[in-house]
Amino acid sequence: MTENYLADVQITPRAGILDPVGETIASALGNLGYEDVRSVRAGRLIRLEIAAETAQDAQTAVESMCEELIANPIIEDYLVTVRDVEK
Amino acid sequence: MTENYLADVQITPRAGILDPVGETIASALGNLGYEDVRSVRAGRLIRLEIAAETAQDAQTAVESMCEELIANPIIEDYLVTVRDVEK
Amino acid sequence: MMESMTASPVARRTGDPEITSHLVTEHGLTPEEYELILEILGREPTFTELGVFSAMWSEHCGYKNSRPLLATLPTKSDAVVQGPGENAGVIDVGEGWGVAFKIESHNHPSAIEPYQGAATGSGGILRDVFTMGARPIAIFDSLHFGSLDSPRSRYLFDGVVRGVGDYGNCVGVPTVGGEAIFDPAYEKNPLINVMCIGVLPLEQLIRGKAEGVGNPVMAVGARTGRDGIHGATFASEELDEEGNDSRPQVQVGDPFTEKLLLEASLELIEKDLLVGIQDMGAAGLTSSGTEMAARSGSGIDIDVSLLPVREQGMTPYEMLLSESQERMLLVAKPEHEEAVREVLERWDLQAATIGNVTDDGMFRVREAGEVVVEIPVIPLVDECPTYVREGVEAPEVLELRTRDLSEYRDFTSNKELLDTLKTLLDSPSIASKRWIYEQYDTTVQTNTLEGPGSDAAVLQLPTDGCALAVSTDGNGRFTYLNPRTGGQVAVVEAARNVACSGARPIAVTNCLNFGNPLRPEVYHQLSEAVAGMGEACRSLNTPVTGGNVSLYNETGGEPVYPTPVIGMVGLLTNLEHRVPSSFQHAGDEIWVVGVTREEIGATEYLAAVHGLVAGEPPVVDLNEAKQLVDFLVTAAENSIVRSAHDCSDGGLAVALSECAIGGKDGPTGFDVALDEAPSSVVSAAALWFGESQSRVVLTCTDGDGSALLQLAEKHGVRAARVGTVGGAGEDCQITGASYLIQIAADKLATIYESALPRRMTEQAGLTS
Amino acid sequence: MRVGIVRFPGSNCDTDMYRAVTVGLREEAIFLWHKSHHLEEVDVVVLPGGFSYGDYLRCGAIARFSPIMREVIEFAKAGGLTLGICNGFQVLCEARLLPGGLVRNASLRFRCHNVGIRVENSDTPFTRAYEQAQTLHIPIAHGEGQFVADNETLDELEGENRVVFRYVDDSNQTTLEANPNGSARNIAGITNAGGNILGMMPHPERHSLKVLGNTDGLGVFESLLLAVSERKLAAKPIHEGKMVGTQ
Ligand SMILES: Nc1ncnc2c1ncn2[C@@H]1O[C@H](COP(=O)(O)OP(=O)(O)O)[C@@H](O)[C@H]1O
Ligand SMILES: [Mg+2]
Repeated sequence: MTENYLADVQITPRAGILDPVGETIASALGNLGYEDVRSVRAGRLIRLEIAAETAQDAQTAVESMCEELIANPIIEDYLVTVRDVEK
Repeated sequence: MTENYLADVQITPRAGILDPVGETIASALGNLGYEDVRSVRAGRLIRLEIAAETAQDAQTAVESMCEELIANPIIEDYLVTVRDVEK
Repeated sequence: MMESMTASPVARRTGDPEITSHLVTEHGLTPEEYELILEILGREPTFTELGVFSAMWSEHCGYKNSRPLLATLPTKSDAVVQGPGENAGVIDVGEGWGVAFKIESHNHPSAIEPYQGAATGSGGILRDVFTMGARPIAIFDSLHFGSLDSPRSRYLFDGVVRGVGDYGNCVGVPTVGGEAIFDPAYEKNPLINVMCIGVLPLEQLIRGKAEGVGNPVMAVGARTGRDGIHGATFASEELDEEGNDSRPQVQVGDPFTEKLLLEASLELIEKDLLVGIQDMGAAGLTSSGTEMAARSGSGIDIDVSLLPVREQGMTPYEMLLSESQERMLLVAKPEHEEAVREVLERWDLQAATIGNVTDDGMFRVREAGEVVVEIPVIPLVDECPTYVREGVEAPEVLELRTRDLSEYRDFTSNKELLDTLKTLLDSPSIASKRWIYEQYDTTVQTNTLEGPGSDAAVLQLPTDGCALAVSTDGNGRFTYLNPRTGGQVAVVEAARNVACSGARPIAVTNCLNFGNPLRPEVYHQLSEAVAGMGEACRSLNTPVTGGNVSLYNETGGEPVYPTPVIGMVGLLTNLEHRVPSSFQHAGDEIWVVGVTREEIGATEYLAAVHGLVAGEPPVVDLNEAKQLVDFLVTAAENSIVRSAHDCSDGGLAVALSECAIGGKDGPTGFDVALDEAPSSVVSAAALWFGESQSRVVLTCTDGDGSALLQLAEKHGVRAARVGTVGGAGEDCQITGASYLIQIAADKLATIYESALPRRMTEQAGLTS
Repeated sequence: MRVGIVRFPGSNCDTDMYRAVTVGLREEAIFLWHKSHHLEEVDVVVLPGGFSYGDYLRCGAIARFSPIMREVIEFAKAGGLTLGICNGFQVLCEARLLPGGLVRNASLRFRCHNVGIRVENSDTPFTRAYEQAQTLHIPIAHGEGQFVADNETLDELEGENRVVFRYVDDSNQTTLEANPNGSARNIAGITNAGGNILGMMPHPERHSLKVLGNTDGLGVFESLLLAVSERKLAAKPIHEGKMVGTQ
């Protein structure tokens, strides 16, 4: 029996890779008066709904998708978190 | 006394809004043989480090940044989660 | 001929609201219009039918208030193959080739979501062109925004530029020109007009027709969602103060799918597999289905449950009125249905046969077999009630136009004059638009002979040695102060720009951006401007092949300046005769052609320097305008001119500066005496910064001046030598009306080039 | 010479490339459909510019899995001459045929204008028609052309002479102002270790026609022609034997 899971993939620029989007947001926030912002990193969020037998299976499947397609390890880090679809 | 917090802003296309990026990823995953993927939504992730007195203050500040600058509420939903900076 | 045109009874669909007078009003229909609907149907409409009428009889689709005015425009010439009424106009450019072109507005969507609004506007106009069988080769964007001092305006402007850019860049069509005007009048209601040009072998020309009983009707491309429902009605209403109450679901552009649609459509047309094809644009399936049927006098019978959808539980009302982007309606020959599917599949596109063509003249829509709409096509499409209204000039405009301007006609010192020139070069409406167009792919397709930055863009055609020259122009301030003049100027300025490049102007498309036509003063602007446009088009023999009307451009009762925008297309029959805008060689003679008159009314000078919008705009002598165009084209053909630049915003001083700034080897000096220029006696301000029409700054090789003068006289235009081109990096010197200025060309260039970047540095693409 | 131009869904510089080869150079070019598995005996494979799959997800990421990429990768790994321009460069990086990656321009804006690029290595099959250190003026048109790689990789690229083009200013200097996208060390184009695969962001095919008034880009194709003729001479008997078998 498979169930549906929601997997969030958080993709962020690898340390050492420039993040112009994050930097621009940081400076724009500064200009708007948000002076307590220490740093900003900008990344992508890919949310998948996936059928799998267990949460662990879903996790494994999505990690393999990341390796293959969703993330580019040369420039990006990624983190997969899986949860049940709320009914 | 202020402390540093990490705030993650998850930004996703609003329900009903076309998401061509998500759809294209879904079909690419299908072509790669990942047939259990039901749907994909593509969004953005903004991670801020912010100084605030309490987690609640950090939350409020980041939400106001979202309204003002970070998210585009006409086509995007956003969710802010705040946690302590791990030392 | 057709026996029964009355609609059969249609049962009320469960879940649909009852038709009340309130609901009718909400659909933007007057009680009289509703009476007419009852008459056409011979019964009460269903909820879905009410939606269909509302969309088709909106200003956007039905041209209620503009149709009688548009009917006065000239639409024919030897070159016109397809005039107004199709997805785009088409002209013949020789050797069996045609050029399809059209302009369209996306003002209201862009005011709410600038990036997506502009992107989807580009998508729509591209589809209008490739559904004629033409491959799009260029995009132009005419933009009007509020002052860049306002953060909101900067946000909208930035978003629109990125939206236009990203869409065209991704589809692979270069954006090679346009205009960008900034004035507080557009603060809350910016104007975003996009023009597309395509080329086609004329034998491949296809129209939006639903012909041949039994032929399958296919929906192709993106699936239908709930986005943009009632977009057509929305485009025909004023924005509320917040710009959001009646906000429809924002439509998101998908340029990738558009590119696939473009390639697949052209392949289908090339293989002759289609009977008709049309974009599902404003009012979506409703307008495409009914208009295709109307053009061929047929009927159409579709079942919406066969339509691929993106969301669950959509009603027929929603499916018929959705404005989801990147969709098209095709009518195929039955024997080709399979072949059509194969082509679409090759391009990874969805296609669904949703019905077929009939001969009973009805627009019949079913939901799983059950009829939910049955409306006779012809009255729905062609008999939208039209209104001819009374126009009256607003008294405050009359007051402004007749304002005494004498205190602005002189300067106190050389320094004040130089500062005035600097202010004008720094004014965003005049300053370099590089900041915009470097975000656009201007060279893809390798047809761009002259990209943005010159008077007209010049594009290579597939015909032997021919090129197309194109310019978009309009002047809202002129039109505000004198709508008839404004209508004329849009046309003659565009023609001048095209002719400066050496090309002969052939035909125009136009976009009419006005306020609420129910106001007599707005109707006055509209009718006068259209009249002026028509006169100028007739005089230049550049008929109107199509266009777009965008009314209700106002917020909180404040209309924008009435802004007719012209997209002019011209033909250059020999690439060798192309003329650049800027100075080419040190030592060349500088000439001014055309008469400078005592005209400072409505100028950028008054607006940018004195914050004043007043006075009579410069008068257009249509005969003079025509003679100038003929002269410019002949001069180019005879290779007499080295450069030609239109004199418009900012007058002679700005035109000369622009020629210098764009100098072939970098900013170039020059030495000019304005007193030499042909003029009736004029004040210093009129001489330096007045915007008298039909003037051009030319250069020719030292010694060719007499030939130039002879040619000018032959064409009845006045010309005089005013000075000499200097070297790169040298000083620019101008004298006139007892003033003198001297400034390094590089300095002028820095002011001109930094005006937009300086104001826009803060804005970056954060939200996409 | 027979050049195969791959057509991905969303490629939009494919016909420009075709014109550069057939009109600019007067050699043969054919299109290779992304769903095909045949390279049709071409001498050079070109991955053209454009927005394959809309550049959705990441530029080049999805195209890299197109059916024909299996053959392209095989061809390239076996030493076949492979050229990726703009989006094609991005695909080559995603396919790991070239090191590093291309990310959003530092300005966060799409840029289209002529740039100066200096030929850093004129001893490649793509640049031998140029002089060493010659400056070319050709257009860029991209939103994600910032070349990034870790320092080791960058050192290696430089050490092995694999940086083929760099952005330079009017005085031929690799200045910050000359760099239109923030690329590491002003890099505009690189090759693989074998020297048979080139990726570059600027568009030589857009400056290969006389009518456009600038043919600085044509040298890339002239170089390829030289390289192909040379290879054909060297490998003639074997190559001909192969041709007979597959026709
Ligand atoms: N929004 C725009 N998009 C692309 N090009 C533009 C835009 N605005 C202006 N340009 C280009 O900048 C140049 C100057 O524009 P403009 O001042 O409107 O010309 P003119 O005064 O000759 O009508 C033209 O080549 C025009 O095409
Ligand atoms: Mg101008």
